[in-house]
Order: sequence, then C-alpha cells, then structure tokens
Amino acid sequence: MINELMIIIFAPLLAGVLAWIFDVKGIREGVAIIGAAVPLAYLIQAYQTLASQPSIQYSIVLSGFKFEFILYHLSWVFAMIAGVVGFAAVLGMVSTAKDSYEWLFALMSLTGVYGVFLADDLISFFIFWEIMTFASFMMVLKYNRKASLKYFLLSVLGAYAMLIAIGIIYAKVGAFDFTSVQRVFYQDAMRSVMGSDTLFSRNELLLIFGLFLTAFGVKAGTFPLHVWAPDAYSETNQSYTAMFSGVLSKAGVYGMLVIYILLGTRLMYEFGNIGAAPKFGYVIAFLGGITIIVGGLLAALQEDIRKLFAYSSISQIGYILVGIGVGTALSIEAAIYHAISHALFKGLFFLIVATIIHRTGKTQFKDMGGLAEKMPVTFAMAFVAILSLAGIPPLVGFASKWLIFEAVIHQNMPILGGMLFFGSAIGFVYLIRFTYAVWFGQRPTELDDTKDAPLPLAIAMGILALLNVVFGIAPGIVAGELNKIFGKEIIQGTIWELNLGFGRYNGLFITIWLVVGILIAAVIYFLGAKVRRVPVTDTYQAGNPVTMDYNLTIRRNFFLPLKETLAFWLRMSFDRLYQDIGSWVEDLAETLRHYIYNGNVQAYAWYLAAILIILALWGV
Amino acid sequence: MVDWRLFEPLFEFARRKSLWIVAFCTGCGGIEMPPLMTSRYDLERFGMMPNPAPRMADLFLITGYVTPKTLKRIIITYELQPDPKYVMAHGSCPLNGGVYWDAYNAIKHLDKYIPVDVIIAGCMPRPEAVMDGINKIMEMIEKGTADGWKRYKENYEYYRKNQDELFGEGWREKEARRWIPWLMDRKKEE
Amino acid sequence: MREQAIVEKILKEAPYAEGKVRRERRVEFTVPAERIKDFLMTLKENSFELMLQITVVDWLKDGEYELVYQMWSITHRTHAMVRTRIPRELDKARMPTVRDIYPAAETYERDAHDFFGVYFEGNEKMEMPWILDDKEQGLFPHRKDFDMLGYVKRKYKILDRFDENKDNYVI
Amino acid sequence: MMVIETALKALLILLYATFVGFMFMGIIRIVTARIHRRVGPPIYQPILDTIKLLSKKSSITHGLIYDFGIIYALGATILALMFIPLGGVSILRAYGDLILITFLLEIPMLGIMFAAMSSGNPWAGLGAQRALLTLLAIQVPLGFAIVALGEFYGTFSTYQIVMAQQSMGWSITSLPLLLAAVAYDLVLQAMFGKEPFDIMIAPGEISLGPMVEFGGKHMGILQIQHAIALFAETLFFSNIFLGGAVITAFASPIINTLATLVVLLIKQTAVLMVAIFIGAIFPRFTIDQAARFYWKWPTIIAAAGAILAAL
Repeated sequence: MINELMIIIFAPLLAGVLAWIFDVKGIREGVAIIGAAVPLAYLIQAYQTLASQPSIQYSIVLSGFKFEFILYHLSWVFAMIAGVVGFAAVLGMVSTAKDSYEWLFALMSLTGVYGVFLADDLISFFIFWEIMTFASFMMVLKYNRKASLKYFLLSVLGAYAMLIAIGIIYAKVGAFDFTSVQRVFYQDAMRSVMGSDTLFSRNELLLIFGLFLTAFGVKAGTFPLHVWAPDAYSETNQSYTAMFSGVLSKAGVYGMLVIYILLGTRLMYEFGNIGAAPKFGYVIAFLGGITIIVGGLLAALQEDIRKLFAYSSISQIGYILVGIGVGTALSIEAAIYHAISHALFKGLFFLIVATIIHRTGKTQFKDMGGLAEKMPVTFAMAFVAILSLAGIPPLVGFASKWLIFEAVIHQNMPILGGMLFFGSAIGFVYLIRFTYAVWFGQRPTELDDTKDAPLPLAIAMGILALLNVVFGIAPGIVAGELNKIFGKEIIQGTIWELNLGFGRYNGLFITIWLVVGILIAAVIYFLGAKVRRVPVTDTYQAGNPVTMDYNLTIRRNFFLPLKETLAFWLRMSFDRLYQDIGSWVEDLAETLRHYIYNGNVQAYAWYLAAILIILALWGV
Repeated sequence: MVDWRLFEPLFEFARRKSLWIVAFCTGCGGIEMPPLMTSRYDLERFGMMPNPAPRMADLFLITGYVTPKTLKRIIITYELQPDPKYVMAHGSCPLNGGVYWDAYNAIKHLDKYIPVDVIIAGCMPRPEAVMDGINKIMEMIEKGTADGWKRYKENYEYYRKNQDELFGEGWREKEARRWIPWLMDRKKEE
Repeated sequence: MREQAIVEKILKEAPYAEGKVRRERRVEFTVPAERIKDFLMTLKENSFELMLQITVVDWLKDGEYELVYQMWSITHRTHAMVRTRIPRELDKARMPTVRDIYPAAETYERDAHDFFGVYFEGNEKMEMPWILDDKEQGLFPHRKDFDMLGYVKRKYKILDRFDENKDNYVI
Repeated sequence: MMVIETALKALLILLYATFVGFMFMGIIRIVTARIHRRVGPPIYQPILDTIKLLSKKSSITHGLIYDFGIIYALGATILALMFIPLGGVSILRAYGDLILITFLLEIPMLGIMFAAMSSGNPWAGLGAQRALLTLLAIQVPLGFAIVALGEFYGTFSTYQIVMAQQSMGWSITSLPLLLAAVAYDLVLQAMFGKEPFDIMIAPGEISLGPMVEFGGKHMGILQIQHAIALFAETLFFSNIFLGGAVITAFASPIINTLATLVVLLIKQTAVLMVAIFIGAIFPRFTIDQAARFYWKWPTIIAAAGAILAAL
C-alpha cells in the first residue's frame, strides 16, 4: 500500500504525464482535474488524522539516499493553500490551457510545491524545489524566452545558494533530515550560551543564513531579487499564474519559516535582538517592508494588467515577510494567515485576469474599459477580490492584514508600522487603477460582444471568492488551525472573533453592522425619485456633445502625478542594474578571451608554468 | 410608498432656500457674479452656492448674450440638470437680442429654445437687479409658478422644433462629429 | 529718433517696402502682397519677435482687402503694422501663409479665412472648423457686402419686427 | 430585549451624529463666511440642501455600481461610527480597534470612487486619481501617528485609550503623542477635504471631480455620509488625542451621558475650528506638492513621535 503522502505529492505529476500522453481534448482536462483534486481530498482526510496524532511521516530509500516526508500542522496549512489554489488554477486552465505541454508542467510544478511543503530532509526539499522551478520555468519559456531566461538565471542563483548552504550543513552535521539539523543547531545555540566551542562558527552561520535568504528570497520575490517576478508572472498562462503567484511564491515563504525551524534558536542567541524582534528576522522584515513599498509603487505605474498584479503580488509577499521577520509567535501566525489570504485573493485575481484575457484577448489597460456590464459574474468576483486585497472588512484580506499590523506595532517597531500603512494605501491606489481601466468607464466598441467567464473559470473563481468571504467573516476558523501549529492559544476568541488581548476584531459584528448601515442607506435611496439609466455619452463634458468615438477615459499614465513625484526614485532600477552587471560580465568574458584565452599554445604554457611556480612558492 | 405630497411645502421651502447655481458665464454678465458671491452682496445668505456640476444644480444662470454655438452647450447642460430646475437670464440680449439685435450670430429670443423663468433686463443689470431677480425666482418657487422644467417637458416638441430649425436636424451628433476628423489626424501624428 | 532708425534699417534691407513712423513706438510699413514672406522674415531678423494679430479691412469701394499684420518687438518696445493689399474677389483673395515664420499666425490666418474668405496657401488647417458654425461657413459674414439684416431675419425668423431702413425699428 | 435596546441606542447615536454633522457643515460655511466678512448662510443650511437634493424629482444612474457605491459609502460610514467610543453610549466600543477604525474611516471613499468611476465621466476619473494620491500621501503620517498611539498605550482598543487618558491626562500632554497629534491634525485637513488639500474636488478646474455626476438623491445620500463622516472623524480625534470624555460625576446616568456628549461636542468643535481656519486662509496645493508636503514635515513629526513612543 503506497503511502498517502506519496499520493499527495505524485498524483498531480502522474496526472500531468497522463494528460501529456493522452493528448485528447476533454480527457486530458478530466485527468488533470482529478490529479489536482486527489491531493486535496487526501489533505482534507488527513485533517482528521492530524487531530489525533501530531504528524504523519513517511520515508523512502532510493539509491542510498533516504527521503523523508512529514505532514504536520504547519505543512498541512501550506499544503492546503497549494491544494485549494492549485485546484482552482487547474479548473481555470481547463478554459485557458492550449495544449498538453502546459498541463504537464503546470501539474509538475504542483507536485514540486507539494514536495517542498511535505519534505522533511534537505535533499528532498532541494529536489522538489528544483522540480518546481524547472516546471514553472518551462511554463514561462513557452510564452516568452527572455522573461524565462531572467527567471532561470535568478532561480539558478538561488538554487546554487541553497545547494552550497546544504553542502556546508551536511559537511558538519553529516545528516540531511530536518530533525538532526535542527538538533545540532539547537545544541550549538546552547553551547554558545555556555561559552564553549560551537560546531558552526559565527561566520559560517552568517553565510548559511545569507545563502538561504538568497535562495528563498528569489522564490518569494523579495526586494532586490524581485526582478524576475513581473516578467515571469505576466508572460505565462494567467490561470497558471494563479498557482505561480498564489502557491509557488509561498514556497519561498515556507523556506523562510524553514530558516526559523532549522537555524532560528542559534541565530537568535548569536546575533541578539532589535527591540523584541530577532536581529536576523529584522533583516527579513525590513526587506519585506521595502518590498511592500517598491512593489506597490511600481504596480501603480504599470500599463499592463498582468504586470500590475505581478508587482502587487510582490508587494503582498512583503507583508508576509514582515510578519515572519518580526518573529514572535503572533506575527508568524499573522504571516501565515496572510499567506493564506494572499493565495486566496491573488489566485482569484489572476483567474480574473485570465478570464479577461481569455475573453477579450487584450492585456493593456488602454484597450479595455466598461467590462462590468458585459461580464457581471467576473466583476462580482473582482469586487470581492478588490475589497479583500485592499483590506476592507469583513473580508479575509483585512483579517490577516490587521493581525500583521497589530503584531508589528505591538512589538514597538515604528518604521515597519509606517511601511505597512503605506503599503495598504498603495494597495488602494493600484486596485483603483485596475478597477477604473478594466471595469468602468467607456467601453471600446470592439469589446461590445464580450461574453462572461466560461464555466470552469467561473467555478474556480467562485471557490476562491467564497473562501475569501468565509474566512473574513469567520476569521477564527483559520486562527484555530494556526494556533495548532504552535500548540497554544495565541489568537483567542471564537470563530467569529480574533482576540489578542490588546486588540479585538469581530468579523460577524462588522458584517452585521455593515448590512444594517447599507440597509439604512438603501431605505433612503429607495425613498428618492426613480432613476433613469443614461449612457456614458450623456455625462457632463463641459457641455460638449460627445459620441462613442471620443475617448472619455484616462487610458494611459493614470497616476502621472505619482510618477512625477517619484521621478528621482524611478531612475533607480534593479532590473537595469542586473542587466548592466550581465553586460559587464559579457564584456569581461570578451576581454578575457581576447587577451588571456587567445588560443595561443605558448601562452597557455606560460600560464601553466606561472601557476606551478606560484604553487611551489606557496609550499605545496 | 410614502405620500410625499404631504411634505411638499417643506420641499418647496428647501428648494427656495437652497438654490445651487450653475453659471454659464460666456457673455458679459459673468463679471457681475463675483460681487454677488463675495462680501459685498453675499448671495450665500439665501443658501445659494456656485456649483460647477450641472447634475446637482437647481438654478441655471445665463449671463449675457447667447450665440448658437453656446446655445447648443446651454441646451445640453440644461438637459443634464435634474428636475426641478430653474433658468434665469441676465441682460437684454437673451431677452430680445439687445445691442446684437441685428447680429448674425446672437440668439434673439432665448425662451424659444429653453424655458426661462426670470429674465433681468438691462445692459448689464447691476448686481442689485440680479438680487431682485433672485428674490423674484424665490417667490415664484414659493407660488409654484417657476415651472419652466414642466413646460419644457410638456412642450418639448415646440422647443425641439425651434432648436432644430436653428441648428438643423441631428445637431448633437453633427456637432460631436465635427471635430473627429481633426482629432483622428492628431492621433496618427503621435 | 529710435523708431526712425528701425524703419531706416529695415527699409535698407527690404527696399521694395515703404515705411514711416506714425508716432512714438508705432511704425508702419506697406508691402506688396507677394513679398510679405520676405518682409516678415526681415522683421523677425530685426527682433520683432511677436505676431499679435492679422486683421483684415474690407475696402469695398476699392475692391480690395487690406491685411494688417500686427507685430510687436519686445526688444525695441515697438509696434509695427505691416499693410498689404489684395483683391477682395473670393477666388483671387489668396496669400502665402507665414506660419513657418510665426507659428502663431496659423490661428490668425484661420480667423481671417473664416470671416473674410482670405485663403492662405500652405496652411494645412485652413479647412478645419474655427469659430463659425456650419451654417455660416462660406458666407464670410464680416465682408461689407454681406446682407446681415436679411440673413438675421431668415435665420431667426423675426421678419415682422424690424423695419428695413433701420430708422424705425421695433424691439 | 437586548437587540431592541441596541437598535434604539444605535438609532439615537445615528440621529445625533447626523444632526451634529450637519451642524458642523453649517459651522464650516458660517465661519468661512465670517472670515470672508460675509454674513453666511443659516446654520441649518446643509439640512435644507440635503432635503432639496433628496426631493429632486428626477435622478439618473449609470448602472448598478453607481447606485451601490453610494449606498455602500453611507453604510460603511455608519459602520465606522458604531465602533468609535461616544462616551458611555457607543455600541461596539469593545471592538473599537485603532487600526480597524482607521480602515473603516477610509472605505467610504472607496465606495464613492467606485460610483464616480462607474459613471465614465473623465472628470470623475481625474478626481478619483487625485483623491487616491492624496490618500496615499496622507497615509504615511497617519500610519506613524497611529503607530505612536498603539506603542504608547500598548493597546489598540480606543475605549481603553480613552479610559487611560481619564487617569493619565490627555494624550497631547505627552511629547510623542503631541507630535503624533500635530501630524494627525494635518492629515485631518485632507480627510475633511478642506483646503489646501482639496485638489481632488477642485470645483473650478475639474467640476467637483468625483462628485461631478452625482445629483438628486445620490448627492443627498453623500451629504448625509459627509455629515456622519465629519462627526466620526472629529470624534475619533477627540477620543484618541483630546482625552475623550467619560463623565461619572452626576448621579443620574442620563445627565452623565448628556454631559459626556457636551464635553465631546466642545472638543470636536475645537478640532473642526482648526481645520476651518487652516482651510480658509490657504490656497490649494497641486497633487505632487501635497504628496511632497505630507511625505516631508508631517511624516518627520509623526515618525519622531512614533520612535519616541517606542523607546
């Protein structure tokens, strides 16, 4: 009997391969949906098992390596994110996927992400990490070569960083599994407190931390390693991006948590605290804060619907990193909560984008407008998603954001608090840009016969939108699961209420009173005169008559004043910096080829002699 | 539904005491508005407020002569306003052409094209005269005789006929399209 | 005298023109219509930076239009009027455009075309609608022989309220 | 029984807030008029305006969102009002979390923007853009001020902050919170939409911006919303910085409540007056000037307050 963890991990891959082999429209979609649904079903089933036992473990020995897998509360939460959003994304792909190639790699990346979440040793963690990266790279490659190469280069950088870190750890510890690694670092921490010699020196520790931070930072899209994300997120199947941004970036977040699990104690004792936060965590948090601002501001200035959400995704990951970085139990719970809500609303957003692109074939804001009348279902979903991302109570986006705010500010971190506030405002700003350009205003005449979302996409969006609402009104459901990770009641309260002791949030009361308020307003509204529907051309244009030939919408450069205000800062670009570095490296290679590796045998002989002499002098 | 006729006196009082002005200051009378609004005469005593958006305006001020070109805008702006709406015209020119009685490009009788409730004669009327006109329109609202908006609805064919005679049939569409070729050309240049 | 010096300098460069000083800070030139471009170029070189307006005077009895280019020199603080005469028949009332010398002239030329029917060759926007409504386009209502009262009566349908000879009109 | 009592209380609060809000709007107009040496309208003028707008006989709509956005804006304002402590009578003061209220006071704007943008009027789009950039500009000093409060008191409950001020003295008597209060007051100027930060509605330039298409009952509902928002914003400021009011000196609870309301009213009027005076004497900032201003001095002041509070 094969273990359920194996089924969870490999069912999507199996389905992907089957879909690839039986390349028949209809069958491959069915297989893929089953492949995405099976892990979800097993995960839901595993919930009951986890209620009675702390974890489900499984290990497999392959060619001398022992691969270990574990499902406990933390990985269950993350795997559920992958399950739900991945399922929704696969449903969305039923409408948008063009061929079996996409099915194979989309499902392969789902396998990778399950593997990362369930891995219990560094080697399987790394392998699945690479599967995930490779599959998502292949997805991008099909759409845009340049974007995929950028993604590939940075991913390779991250992969090497992780590999070196793993190598260093293995060299000293002699084991890969998380338990032993964690134990060794814990003992190290105790030793350093006693003052005796430690296995890892301070510098080695710093190196491992830096390497892991690079590796996970690339995947999560942390500033300044975020440059791949806008291109890669936008240049692929948008249904797949729901998974890419909603789930795959969570692997980076999960990685940050792995840093805490493996190295946390040692790092905390070695480097001390800033205020209440561990110093190493403060680095993560501060990077997260900058990520919020940079991602948000750049999102507001985009002209492409996919790019806007790609940058917005980066910005939201910043919140999660801030929560993780602050490092208290509450803030980590808040971060995981935000990871959940980010997956829910950003998955929903990318499915909406997929619908829009699927139905209109346009990606630029300047070609869209007035779609709310033509796509009411999609607009309703977008409404939920917008309110959720903007942090409007009572939706899940507010609950998680509120937790992060409270957790950060309660730890007396004023600068991070200011960054968070700025982030929430910039969220408003870019969302309104999306809303204005896509849903409202004047509709270009060629979009007049746009149809609403196809059924699979509508179902997928419906699942995510429903969860957005449910987890917002009843935030205690999620909080209860998160409390189980730490094994104590960090967030108290009922299923409707989050109670931190120094702040309370009750989703139900807000819903009730919002409904009451809206009812009062509606009564006033309906007592007034009857309304008459007027077309967009019958608006006040300083008295001028207009027809639909006129452009009545701000189509480009919506936030021009912002651009002007930020002109100085926008001149700096990490993307350009990396490109410059790239071209320097090319130039350097050219120089080297020209002067040193010039193909002259005599020259090589001289080099060899020189090296031998140097070695001899060194005393080898 | 509630029978709102019972509250009609209250509504009339509110309408009288809260006239929001949208001023079409194309002609010479525009300069009479600043003293009326500022500390010399202070129209805000009567709850009047200048308001740039016609959708929430009550009183439409047409100050001075009206050309066919501005009349098109005046009609469009007038039709944007919600009922009940009142129109007040300054000066002799909207009344009968005034000094432009034989000019090819000034409207002679504004009330042939939109219903005008009060016309203040004079070239130009002094601010006191305008205040008097405003008092007059308040009285008319109280008595219920300021019914231009009703007349416009009831006699729409008459007004429409006069407008069409002056501008030609389908003038809105034509006026809107008039500039399109030139706008399109500019777009190509970009 | 400063003005005299300016006029003499310009006349030396443009011998085909006539010029005189009207009064302080006001000079006046008369130029043949076909040399207007050369002359305005000369003026520009002599630091008359601004074109203020192009006015048209309809000399009905002479059968001519007089075009007056109003120029202003910021350097000399002097106003120059450049007069030129062209026939007033619509097909002959043609002038070369000067918008390549003074870009502002584009607007004034459209204005002169709208009201008087002077066609400025080379101005692409000549056909673009300007102030006049469609109804008056092509009537050139500021020409002296335009039947204003008759047109007003026809247009506004107020036949019986005006007396023909303007002495005894009823409003 | 409980439900009826709550509903009655909520209704009373709502009526009181609406009435006082309208009076505030009247005071704004009168005081501005007096500064201009005018007589000004009667104080009940905004009520007349609202009645007039609601009694308009025709109304237009640009679609479902156009109507719903307006309704949502008023509903959200009522929601925000319920969470702010109003002496001893407020409904949900136990849940009156600082950050929650800060968000709740912003979301009515989102409703208005939705309605405005769905009209498709270019002025409305431009106004929405400016309103959002103003929001972005004020958010930094606002955030720091809130952070300073949260750090200083160690709690996020507005009611607990009010109670703490009863024993410790007003917030503005301590330096960090004084700085925060100064920054917050500058932010309040933009939240009221008063000069010099009223570029979003700039009447002469973009025809009231987001409001350009609203007329009749839509504008009437927005007037009510504005009144309640004015009340809620001044009340929030009085509560968190000016000590709020919890009076228990009298024997009768009714007199206590009335005294509380009077004290709060005085404080709210003081907050309002500052805003009116600033608004009456300053011209308008353009949007990038406003952003640069807010990201400079108010941010520095508020950040200093927050850092001092954290130490």
